[in-house]
Amino acid sequence: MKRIYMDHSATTEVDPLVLDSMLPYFTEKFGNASSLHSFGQEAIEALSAARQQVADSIGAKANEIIFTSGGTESDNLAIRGVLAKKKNDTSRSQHIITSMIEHPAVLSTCSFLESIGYEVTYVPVDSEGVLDLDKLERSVRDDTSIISIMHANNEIGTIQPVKDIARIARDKDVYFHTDAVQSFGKIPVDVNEMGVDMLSISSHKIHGPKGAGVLYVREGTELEPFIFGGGHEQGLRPGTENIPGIVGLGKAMSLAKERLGHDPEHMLRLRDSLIDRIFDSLDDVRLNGHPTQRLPNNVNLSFRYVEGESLLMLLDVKGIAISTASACSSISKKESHVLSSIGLNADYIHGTIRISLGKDNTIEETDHVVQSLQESVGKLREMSAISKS
Amino acid sequence: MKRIYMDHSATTEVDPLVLDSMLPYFTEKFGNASSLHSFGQEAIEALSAARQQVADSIGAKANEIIFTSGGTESDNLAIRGVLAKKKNDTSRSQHIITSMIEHPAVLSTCSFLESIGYEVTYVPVDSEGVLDLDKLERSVRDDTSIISIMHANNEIGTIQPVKDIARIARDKDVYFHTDAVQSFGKIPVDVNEMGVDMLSISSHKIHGPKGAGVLYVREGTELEPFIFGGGHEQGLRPGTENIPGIVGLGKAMSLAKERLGHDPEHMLRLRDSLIDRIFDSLDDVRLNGHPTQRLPNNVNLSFRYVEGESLLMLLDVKGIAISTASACSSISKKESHVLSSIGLNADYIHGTIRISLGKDNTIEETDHVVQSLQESVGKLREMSAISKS
Amino acid sequence: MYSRKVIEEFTDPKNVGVIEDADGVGETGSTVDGDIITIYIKVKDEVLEDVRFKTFGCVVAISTSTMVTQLAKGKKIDEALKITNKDVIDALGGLPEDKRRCSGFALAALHKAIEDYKERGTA
Amino acid sequence: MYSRKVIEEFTDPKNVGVIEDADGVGETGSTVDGDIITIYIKVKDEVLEDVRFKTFGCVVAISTSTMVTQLAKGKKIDEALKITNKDVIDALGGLPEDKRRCSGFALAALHKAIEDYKERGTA
Ligand SMILES: Cc1ncc(COP(=O)(O)O)c(C=O)c1O
Ligand SMILES: Cc1ncc(COP(=O)(O)O)c(C=O)c1O
Ligand code: FES
Ligand code: FES
Repeated sequence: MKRIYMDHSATTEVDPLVLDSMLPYFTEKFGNASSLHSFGQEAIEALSAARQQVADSIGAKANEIIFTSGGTESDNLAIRGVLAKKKNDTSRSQHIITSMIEHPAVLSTCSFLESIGYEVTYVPVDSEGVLDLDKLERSVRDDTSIISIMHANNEIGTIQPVKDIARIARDKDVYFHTDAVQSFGKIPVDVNEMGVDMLSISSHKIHGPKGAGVLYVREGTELEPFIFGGGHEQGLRPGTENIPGIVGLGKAMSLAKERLGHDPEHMLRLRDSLIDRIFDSLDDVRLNGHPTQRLPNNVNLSFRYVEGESLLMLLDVKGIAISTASACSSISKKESHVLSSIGLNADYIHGTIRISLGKDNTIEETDHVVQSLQESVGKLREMSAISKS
Repeated sequence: MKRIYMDHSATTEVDPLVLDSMLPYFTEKFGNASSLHSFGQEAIEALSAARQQVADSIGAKANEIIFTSGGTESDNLAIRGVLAKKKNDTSRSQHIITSMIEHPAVLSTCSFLESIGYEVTYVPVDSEGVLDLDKLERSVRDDTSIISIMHANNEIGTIQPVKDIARIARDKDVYFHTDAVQSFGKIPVDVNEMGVDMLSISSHKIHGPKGAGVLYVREGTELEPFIFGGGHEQGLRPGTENIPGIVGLGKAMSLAKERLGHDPEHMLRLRDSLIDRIFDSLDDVRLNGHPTQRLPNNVNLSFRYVEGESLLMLLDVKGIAISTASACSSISKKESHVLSSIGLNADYIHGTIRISLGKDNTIEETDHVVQSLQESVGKLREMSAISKS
Repeated sequence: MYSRKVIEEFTDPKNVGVIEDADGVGETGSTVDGDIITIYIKVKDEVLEDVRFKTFGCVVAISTSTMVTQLAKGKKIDEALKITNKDVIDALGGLPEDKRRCSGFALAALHKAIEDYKERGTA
Repeated sequence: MYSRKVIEEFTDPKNVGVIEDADGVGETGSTVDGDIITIYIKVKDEVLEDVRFKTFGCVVAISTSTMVTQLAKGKKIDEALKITNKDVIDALGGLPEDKRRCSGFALAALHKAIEDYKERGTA
């Protein structure tokens, strides 16, 4: 059975060009970038080249790029790094602003910070997942250190007005961090256009290898590390650099940037045709998130009278891979905080799936998905203890 | 020019068998281990198999293995994880014991902890780098939470009496963590034999890929995460698991364990012959570290009248890769804290190099190294502004 | 994660449906939690002649539902009441640890249906 | 990290050695820091007829030493004093940022040697 993968927001296959770029660094150019000899120099060169590729892909300078182990670590470093630095600056340190629909990497970091005495404001979103800018602006206090609002949501794909947020942050002289883990490669990500001080990216979401990530840190932004060790990455991220991973990440970002004129358009076409055809073929369906201000690869749907995991598994049996909520929490069937934040009815909330497209998905694959969805939803509704009648 | 790599304590080439084991997980079985569909299940299976391999290699149980991004993170998690958990248990939380010759991953973590109010005792070592057990025992206080002492030192190769340390820790009811980053694969590492509660390993030091590490956590040891996000790795290490890296790490550990009867013996023969011949061919040389209680692959030598970096570069020009001090700090020419801790004379301290052997080094390579060292040391001594005369 | 048997039962469930003139009906769960299981029984001479289910819920909810109906059908009521959660799980070739909680819902619904039947009898 | 030129000069340094009957000697550094540079000059008609060095130190210490001797040799003292640190670094094709500090030692030793020569003359 040919499998159809439509869970690209969870993770992506490594691009063969990316893998090729990595291979020499496992067995031939395997040096440690801290070593002075020729093996070390090869590693340093690879590191610098990747750093430049990353910088070029987001309009940054090479010295503004910090390599991490992934998106989670980047988010932790951004928020905790700023707070650690401001720790002794008592007038400006106690307060953090974020949204109610951030990824757990941000939300759990914020709960931790609350547990040690910081205060966090969770700004709400509207029913389409768009941040309430007024509330954001009004929540800024004299002791606010950082605003962390994601660029695009991982579950419902809603894109936030980051430029407006950046303007507010700049006006109030507060750092602005954005989690661009889901947006990079799907919509333009330029740190100066966006006006952000910090920005997180995760390699495995953009056809790069797992185990590598980026935190962009605008020059002049004051941070402290939150992992301690040797002085790697400008003192912000110790530990022997994952050279093959970083090389792959650099290549993946370059490729994504190059393809920005093509891939997202393709995904958008698939997305909209998928949505249209599903609505044509099934009743009691809802599209969650914003109709247009959404990632070109995100389709988040709720099917009434159906439970998401069951639907996922029926599709899986047919070789179709999709997700119920954010990949991180799908194993524990707790309600998605994103879906509750947009006020989705309990009726619909349990029957929610996310289809996230990739650049290599085809229209034929979407045909198969539409048909399978129709069959599977039908089957589950027949079995369901609740229904229209 | 065929290059000779003798800097295996800095990093190692990935074993071809390890790379082979990883390859399917980049492009075919690329799923996210949190996903419920078949791609996710493949990832979960790979993760479980690797966890079992790791556990088997150190005599642990699978549920005692936490995957991290490397040795530095493992060390941070062990020490800070225990302290975070004990935070509210005021009678037992303020004090940490470590040695003066730990890796920066432990020492910088300890300085950070000092900066936020914890107290740290740095137990000294003797002139051969062996920990003072009496001092260690006497430094345990009622409020000591954790003892962190490395298994073997990364610069001078001295092996610590971990069983004795474990006995003291158990008697005093204090957790014992050991950094086995340099020892695993060179000498037996069995968590029950050693009696440790936590143990760190780094993949790239044992012919595995960079970007993966292990923290062994004995069942019942209470820890909290220090990175926040999704609930991966029993809640101790969030972030999408680096499946290819973890698969490679599992394979590398299996292989190292299998070869334990062979590789270390081979390295030991090379080591001792190297030391003998260097002493035969050059005057004013010192071997640092313990003569016998040392890693089979470590040769740490000081050449009087010669500066280490210059010697390293002359050897590099001849295609020989060695290191001056710990790879982490060799770019900033600050004095090695390990060499000062063993009381090495300034006379010698600047002329110190580390040769760290690998399983694939040959006797012919050591011949070449001995000859090149003789030439290079001779040349630098001739040029030197200080000398015997 | 799920055993092959779970997936088999889940994708091809037996005894799905409503018994219009059921002798007993039992329901567990709630729409808020996202799981509702209804079990219908038809009894003749104290034997569960027919057992059917309707389930809105996860893979475990559905596969335990169909398994409970299969285990119960044809059994005497007394014997059916002896079916344990473990019997259901074993018949499914095991269930993931973190899904154990929901595995009891279907059996509970059967018990409720039998109770309902008994209550009707005494009414 | 190091330019090709640095490595060339370092591995094949010119003007290594002591001038036994030097007209001036200058020394910088200390064994504690791990770097000592000694420069010897031989002067004739205010021209640096010979310039030699002995260096205990890192790659930068050695390569700047040999470069300073080469730049100075044959120059009038006045001109030799005009050699800047930048001249030395440029002649070496650049030096790593974090090694800039040590790049001045050799030139400082030359200056000291010239001072020494001048002091001897006035003595
Ligand atoms: C928006 C967002 N932020 C952060 C992360 C975490 O990234 P990683 O899995 O690389 O740690 C994810 C992915 O799970 C994500 O979707
Ligand atoms: C003893 C010791 N501990 C910890 C580390 C850190 O490991 P990593 O580079 O994988 O973070 C190293 C290596 O640099 C080491 O030698
Ligand atoms: S029945 Fe609730 S999660 Fe399965
Ligand atoms: S002269 Fe001191 S480090 Fe180079």
